[in-house]
Amino acid sequence: MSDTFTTGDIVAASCRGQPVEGIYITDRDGMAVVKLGSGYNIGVDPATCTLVAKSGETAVQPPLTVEQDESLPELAIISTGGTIASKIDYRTGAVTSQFTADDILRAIPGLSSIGRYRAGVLATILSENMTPSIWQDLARAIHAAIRDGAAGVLVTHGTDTMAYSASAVSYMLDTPVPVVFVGSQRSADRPSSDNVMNGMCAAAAAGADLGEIAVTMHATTNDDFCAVHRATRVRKMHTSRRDAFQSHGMAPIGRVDFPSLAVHLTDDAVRRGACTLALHDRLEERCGLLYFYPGMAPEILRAYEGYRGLVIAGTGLGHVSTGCIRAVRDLIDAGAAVVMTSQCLHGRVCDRVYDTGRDLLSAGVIEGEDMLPEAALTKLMWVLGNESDPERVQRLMTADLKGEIRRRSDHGL
Amino acid sequence: MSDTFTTGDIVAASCRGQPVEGIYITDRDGMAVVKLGSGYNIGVDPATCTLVAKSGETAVQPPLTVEQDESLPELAIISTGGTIASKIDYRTGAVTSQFTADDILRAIPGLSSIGRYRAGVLATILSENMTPSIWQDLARAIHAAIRDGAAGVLVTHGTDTMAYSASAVSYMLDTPVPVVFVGSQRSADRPSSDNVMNGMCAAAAAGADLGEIAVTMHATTNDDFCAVHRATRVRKMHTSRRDAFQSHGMAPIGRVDFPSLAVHLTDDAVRRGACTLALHDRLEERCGLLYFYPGMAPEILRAYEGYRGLVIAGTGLGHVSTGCIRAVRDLIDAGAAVVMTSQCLHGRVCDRVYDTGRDLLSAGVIEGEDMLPEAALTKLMWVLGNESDPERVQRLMTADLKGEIRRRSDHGL
Amino acid sequence: MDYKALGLKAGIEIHQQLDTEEKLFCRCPTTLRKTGEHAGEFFRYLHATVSEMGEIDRAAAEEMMDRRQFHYLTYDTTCLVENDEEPPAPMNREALEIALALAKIFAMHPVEQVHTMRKLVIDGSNTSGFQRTALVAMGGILPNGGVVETICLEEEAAQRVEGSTFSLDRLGIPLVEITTSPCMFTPEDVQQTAEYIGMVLRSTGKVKRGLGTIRQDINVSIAAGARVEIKGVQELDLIAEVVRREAQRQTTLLAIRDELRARRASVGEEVRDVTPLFAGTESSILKKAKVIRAFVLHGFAGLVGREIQPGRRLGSEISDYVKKCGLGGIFHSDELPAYGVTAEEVARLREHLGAADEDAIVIVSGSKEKTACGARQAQHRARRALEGVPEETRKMLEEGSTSYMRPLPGAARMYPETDVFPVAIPDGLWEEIRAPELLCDLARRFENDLGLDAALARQVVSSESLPLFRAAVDAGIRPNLAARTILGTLKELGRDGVAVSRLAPAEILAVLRAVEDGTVAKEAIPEILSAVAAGTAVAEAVGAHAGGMSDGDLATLVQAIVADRIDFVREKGMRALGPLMGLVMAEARGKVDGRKVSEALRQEISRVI
Amino acid sequence: MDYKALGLKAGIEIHQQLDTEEKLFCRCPTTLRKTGEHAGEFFRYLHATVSEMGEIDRAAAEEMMDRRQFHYLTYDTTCLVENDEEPPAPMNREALEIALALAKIFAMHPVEQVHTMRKLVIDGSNTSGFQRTALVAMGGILPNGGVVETICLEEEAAQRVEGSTFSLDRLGIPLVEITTSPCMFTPEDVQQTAEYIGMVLRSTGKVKRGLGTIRQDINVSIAAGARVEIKGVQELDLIAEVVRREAQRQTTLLAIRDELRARRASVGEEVRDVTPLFAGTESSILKKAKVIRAFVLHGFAGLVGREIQPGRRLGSEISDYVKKCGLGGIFHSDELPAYGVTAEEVARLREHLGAADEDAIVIVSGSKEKTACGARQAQHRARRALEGVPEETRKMLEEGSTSYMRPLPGAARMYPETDVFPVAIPDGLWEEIRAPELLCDLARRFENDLGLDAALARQVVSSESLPLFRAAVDAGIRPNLAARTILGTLKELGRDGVAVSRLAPAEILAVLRAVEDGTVAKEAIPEILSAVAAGTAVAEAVGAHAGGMSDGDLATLVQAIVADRIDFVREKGMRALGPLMGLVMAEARGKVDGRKVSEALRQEISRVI
Repeated sequence: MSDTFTTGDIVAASCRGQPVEGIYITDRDGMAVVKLGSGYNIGVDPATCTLVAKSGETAVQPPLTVEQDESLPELAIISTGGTIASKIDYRTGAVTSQFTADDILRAIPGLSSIGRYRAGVLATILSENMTPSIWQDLARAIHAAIRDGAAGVLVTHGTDTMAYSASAVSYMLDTPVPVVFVGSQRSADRPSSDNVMNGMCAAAAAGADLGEIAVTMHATTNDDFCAVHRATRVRKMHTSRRDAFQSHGMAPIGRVDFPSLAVHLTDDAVRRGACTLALHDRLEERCGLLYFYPGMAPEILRAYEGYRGLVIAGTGLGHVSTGCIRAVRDLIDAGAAVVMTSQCLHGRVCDRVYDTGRDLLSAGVIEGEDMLPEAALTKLMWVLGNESDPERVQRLMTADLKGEIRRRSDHGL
Repeated sequence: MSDTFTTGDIVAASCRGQPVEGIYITDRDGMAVVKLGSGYNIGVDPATCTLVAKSGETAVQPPLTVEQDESLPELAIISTGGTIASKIDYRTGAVTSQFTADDILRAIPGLSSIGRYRAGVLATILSENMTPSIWQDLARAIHAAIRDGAAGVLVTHGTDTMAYSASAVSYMLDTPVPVVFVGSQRSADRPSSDNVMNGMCAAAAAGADLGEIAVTMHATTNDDFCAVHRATRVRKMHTSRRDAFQSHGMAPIGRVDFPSLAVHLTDDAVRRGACTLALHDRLEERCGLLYFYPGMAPEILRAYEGYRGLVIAGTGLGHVSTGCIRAVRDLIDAGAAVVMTSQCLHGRVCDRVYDTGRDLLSAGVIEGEDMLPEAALTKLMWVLGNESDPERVQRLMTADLKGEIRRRSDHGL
Repeated sequence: MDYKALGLKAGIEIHQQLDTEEKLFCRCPTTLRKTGEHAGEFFRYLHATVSEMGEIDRAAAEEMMDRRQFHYLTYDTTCLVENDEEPPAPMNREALEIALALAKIFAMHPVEQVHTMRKLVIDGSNTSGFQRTALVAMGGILPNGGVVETICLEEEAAQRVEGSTFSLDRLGIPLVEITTSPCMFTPEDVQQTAEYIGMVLRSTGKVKRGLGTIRQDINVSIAAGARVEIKGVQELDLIAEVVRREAQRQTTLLAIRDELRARRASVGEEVRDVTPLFAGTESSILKKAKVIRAFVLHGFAGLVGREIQPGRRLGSEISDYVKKCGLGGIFHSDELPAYGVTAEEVARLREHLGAADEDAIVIVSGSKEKTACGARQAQHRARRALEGVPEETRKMLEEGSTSYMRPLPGAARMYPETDVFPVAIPDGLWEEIRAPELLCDLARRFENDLGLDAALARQVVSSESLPLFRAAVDAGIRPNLAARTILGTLKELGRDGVAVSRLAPAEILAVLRAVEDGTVAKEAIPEILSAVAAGTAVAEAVGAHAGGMSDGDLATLVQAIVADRIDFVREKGMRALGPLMGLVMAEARGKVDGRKVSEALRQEISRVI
Repeated sequence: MDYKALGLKAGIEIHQQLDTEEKLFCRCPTTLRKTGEHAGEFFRYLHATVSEMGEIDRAAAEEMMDRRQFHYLTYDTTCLVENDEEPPAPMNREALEIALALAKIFAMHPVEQVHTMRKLVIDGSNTSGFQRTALVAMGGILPNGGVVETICLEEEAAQRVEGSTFSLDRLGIPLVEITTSPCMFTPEDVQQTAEYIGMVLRSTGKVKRGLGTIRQDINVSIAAGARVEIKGVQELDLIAEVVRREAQRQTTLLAIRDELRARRASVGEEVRDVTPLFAGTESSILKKAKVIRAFVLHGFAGLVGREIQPGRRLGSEISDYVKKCGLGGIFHSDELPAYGVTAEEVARLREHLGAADEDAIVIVSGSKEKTACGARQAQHRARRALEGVPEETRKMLEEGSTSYMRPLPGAARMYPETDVFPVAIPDGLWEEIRAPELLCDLARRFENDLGLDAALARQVVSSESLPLFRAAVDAGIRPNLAARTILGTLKELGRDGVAVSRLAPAEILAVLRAVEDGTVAKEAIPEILSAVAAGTAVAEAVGAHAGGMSDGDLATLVQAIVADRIDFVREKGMRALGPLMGLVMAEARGKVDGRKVSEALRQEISRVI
């Protein structure tokens, strides 16, 4: 931003000698961005800009409170920075994320027929900047909302790491009501955004007969229905498509049709009230996730010295090279819990079949069964946050706590 | 193995007081394994074992040369340790991998109707122990086989890292004939092994009108047809299923029906003779692949100090946390090429959309387009093995060399 | 009409598809496809986004009144960007350079840094709900002194297949939008300007040709009227007529307004459910309606039915508004009894609503929700009749009249396309851009340098085959032969059902070269080209018509024919040439040039007489 | 027959499915499913693996003669392990402990470390092509002095649905295999031993019940005969008969051998294509055959048709071998003319083949490949008739005869299952294992301690409802009431169409407890249980039959009935009790115990007379 002008100032400038006048937006990469009367932005030489008029008063958002229907169930919306609602200021072209219940209801009017809402902002970050400590805050905030009477909780979240966060919260929180993570793959400032459908379907799921942590996102490229995924079994499988989120090792636990908002849960879905509200919010942050590749130097593993836990995404049934096994053994001998998962993502780890696997087992590696590497990482953080005895750590890591492990591989690829 | 006995010796032993006699197999974990007359193995206390008779002469494999049909095309089989053929010695129960052309033809008799074969053993390792230098040897061996007249090359390979090896060879070798990687997900010593069908379909592909590096494996759980995948677009997506190999970002380039062995290639498949044989076998081994996760300590990136290249599997469109960007910048400033791919595996990296992405771009990160992280790693090794100018490295990494990048995302999830 | 007195002002926006290799923001080809070739289909809803006033833009809101699913057809030539499933690629440089070349022709100022914007469009024609557009250059001039305000680079919208189904092949094809100021004052001015700009566009050699590839939007107002934007005028010849009719329309609407004011007319507030009144109606439309509503337009009698443009009445304007609710239109009392509604029913309705003779009545029928919406819309438009001419976006109907499309967008609904980086246009690049030779100049040059006559030269330069013509001339083909073959022969063959589109430029050149080499006669061109179009190789087709008639063979043939009819020849002398010509040509057609035959015959006759 | 003189020796292998929570090498339930419930289907081929001799095992090779696709049905209760798509899980501890408990009963020696082996089975019944099996214990004894050689733990094979389609629900259910030495010398010995072992298995309370859950294989030989293994004898009652018939079969085959040798019989080498001879045949089988082949059995006439077991001839044995080629069987001259083959055709065939009267002829018909295979197989079996009894695996037919299945496996085709770690059986574990009380002992105890009569006690302990009975007794229900309800009432209700399988044990116990509490009469049990099976809650069903007839109500009813018929009562005195009983019970049935009614009636009659 320029020192001289503020966004909204009217400036005159020269564009290759052609005089122009417009609203000053910002300075970026050595150019001044000016919005012309036609609405177009252009970049001009900042040196040619002169002030015509200081920014006028910005039209103040009318405190138009959206009516909420008190007969509907109370749902909490906790925002972490994923934009389920945004506002465009056409005067300057700026897009801002919106977080209050009013803002969200204004952006997705359909929500008001599903529930009444209390909204809170926990964080306003890009989801790649999530950390274990924010996960803890999130678990606490959800816990508080349920304790205070929410019949369901919506967590709006950037899609990049939504699956990590949802699985982390799964371990920390026993919930009798639905806790539904939702985001959008196409930004909320576009008419085609998936935010409306995802938001409404997620709210419907949050009001449904569900009692676990879930992720609700588009199931197909159509605006036809959302899938409800178990938090510990879902993974983002496409950089940009609406239907990026996919369950692994099991079918989604439900679907929500759009626009009817009919919720269909499978027999696998944990039902409302099956669990008593409880918070176990300790996490061990000194845990890592390592993706093995052929030729990996054993030294890379040394970067995790001092860690209490390491999840390896090995090849195939759960392997690393013979050369790396020594380094793995060193980490274990130094007290770390090392859990093997597979970079195949689908299927079960089995280190009994091949030599390197057997060597890993004898080094003390814990087989991660059919856990997703990401769900294994957040689980390891949680287990090590609550338990230090290696045998009990092993037992917890190989037990099914929140659906992250299935004893039987009964689902297709 | 015991100091006292050799495999095949007849020993007497006591099993909880019950006298038993059988063939001594081995000592393992403090127990002597003995094979009884009924064929069952049991573990007994080695201290109770006494020799009855030394191992008799082992039945010598008759040098039964399998007839090859000289009118069929000559195919080369290069074995790297994946067992496409194995032999069981029922006397001792031992299973041994087989590598000669005779052995392979005896195990998969159907091959003899597809071609005549020359077989060579390049390595006998578990595929997780593959290294860039073995990839180089492999590229050279394939090159030599084609130069010497092979109409197609079969590479038998363990499935764990087959996709890495196939992509590495893709960059090193321009081939006018099919080079088909094949393996089996279920071991060759079982009647249900996928080795027979995979081997025959791969041989059919190696004799077909194809002119690129491919992976041929089961397409479904049925024994109905194999998919022919482009080497740079395939990934092992299940730890144990037959149909673990799946193309990403494009449909398979062909299929081979079983048992008819009819080969169907798509328009995408490069045809035989489209390319002149050439070998460019330099690789830079100091390259790594890093899987980002939320909360990752920037110090982990320091493990790659001194590396010439690093592929990051970032989140979503290609992100790491703001905290890690500094460490990425340091690597780049120290001369490393850093390429961004996505842990979503599907879809295209686009670092223009979000702030962390833009910061990565300004730090000098190269967008990996829609490359698989694994194919990007082997490509980076090859590019840095042949080029050091950063701008030319960037240009090569963002150009489509062997089908690893598609300019248009025209394929479903 | 005296347009000067009326205060007519008009400007145009010309949208021209560019013939680039790839689309503007993705790497798909710019190929149009047949819908039958579609590879997939998906559907979406679009949601109007909230503006800074907490309100949804009226134009956007109106599009959404009838909530619709939009269906899209995909092709093997489209990708995730068209599907709104992947961020856009960087702006296509080829398209940008074409826009800059145009800017150079109009002596414009290119912006220093091009910013791509999103313009909201929620009629379904853009999967994203917006159109990407970027201002490239400003401030140009036209030879007639008019002003080219801006050149923008935009992405083309998806083509509507039918209803709410769109085809994604067209979405994303680069468009240049050339906007003039309202610097034209007669209908003819507008048409000539459009013609000129069209010629300039074609001069780049990089624009798509054919129906729908260029579209003119026309802004028209008269002094006391209002700005009306008429969309989608595809036929150049109709432009002047459209302007004329709009001037007429605005004039009439103002006259109606004055009359209404004089009558102290007003729009009845109350909308009544009159369904029971039509219990036994014979009107097929009213019979199937769930609900029938009506309201009174006090003092409107006779004016609702007044013609304001050929085939258009104030009633049509009201109908247009009602259609936005998903209804078919209205009935109004100026047109009743008709359509099965009896005089008796009208009388009963008048009585029921307490309508006087000078009042008009509007009837809407359909579902409960849609009729409520429709009545509101009808009242809205009727009220505006009291004010004069509404500012509107309208679409052209056949013949040049127009119908209502949507309100004029208020302020431009634009905000930055953050997924596309701004593109700098450094001085170096701008200097490197060369303006192409204008086709009008080129025609003059062809006339002067190549000896084409003026009409043929104009025809050549405006033809899609201009590149082929130039290649032919470069290859040493005589310009007239090239022009006549390319413009004449091919067209005629096409008319006769020959698949001329299958002929590759190289094949046509090879045939022409064979003529110039003397291998075949130019008379053989149609037959050779027909054979080639049918799949025969050029060499073979040429071979079939060459060598069959060497000079010696021709001489022998001529001698034989003359000898056979020697008495006749001796009798008629040189006048025998005509009749004998026919006999010789029957044998020699396509094998030897007619002039050569005529010459050989002349010599033989001379020799024998 | 004098089995001692014949040198009969027999041993048995008993395969018993265990009723564990999960399967032996995966975590799926051991539930059998209806095929209609299958969730998916896939198909595979199996390939015989090369043995150390570079040859494929003869048994395996024969299975593959007719190359087949195997189809498998999957369920929501099966997983990737059954699909042969995931390595096996560790061995099921529950199953191992049941096997060890059995070992304890038979006083066996458990192995110190159990190794899981793969046994090749390529008939399609195992998706992997092998069966996992592990030797758990050795060297046990039977009360009759026989020897239990081994106990193995195996996985059950998939159930054949039809043809080459298998159902995966059964695959992987744990089986114990108990193998005796050939320590039995009469058919009755074998049957009694099987009965005893069956009782021991049921004593664990952890075995599956019902048809197919237990299968006996019987090894039989006579002195000059050969070991024959008869598979899949499921009915205990047939065991002795099977042994008898096999002894008869071997005896007859030896007699045929002697006769053949006496005749210097031999098998003709040459197989002739005799298709043309049957050009106009009326035989529907031969008519549709592409190829008909025949060969001569010199000196076999009359012997091919000799019966060797009820319904079985040497010709049947030859047919069995031929069926392995995918053919339906053979025709042989001992049975012709028949099946549409005329005497004339037979004569022509004899002449064509040069067969003498003492020779037999075998005919095979079908495709070219299959008839070639079939003729080879038929010759093979005929040659073995000259040697006596072939060692074979045979399968039982209805009634107890047998047919050929495959050769006896040579050496056991076993090699280690490397995906399953060996399991140690430390002394501590072995000591902790307790042998269950044998059912025969339990029956005696029920007789002595609970006062059940001997037959009922035996019936109780052999019933699947034994756990329910024990729970009832533990809950204080009178043993006789419990036993009669559980074994009698429920069975009768089931026979009457009541859905007794829907009754939960807890519900039955609750009803019995209500009887013991005096809340309802035991006569009400059938009606209450019927109501509960139909969906009524137990409390409600009990309520409907309880309280309706308190002692007071009963007294009132009895008084009223007696008062109404006071003359009759006074006339008959106590003999009126019988007739009146019927009247009272018509009102009180199911509401009050009959004895109570009788007592109340007796008192009332006493009172009034």
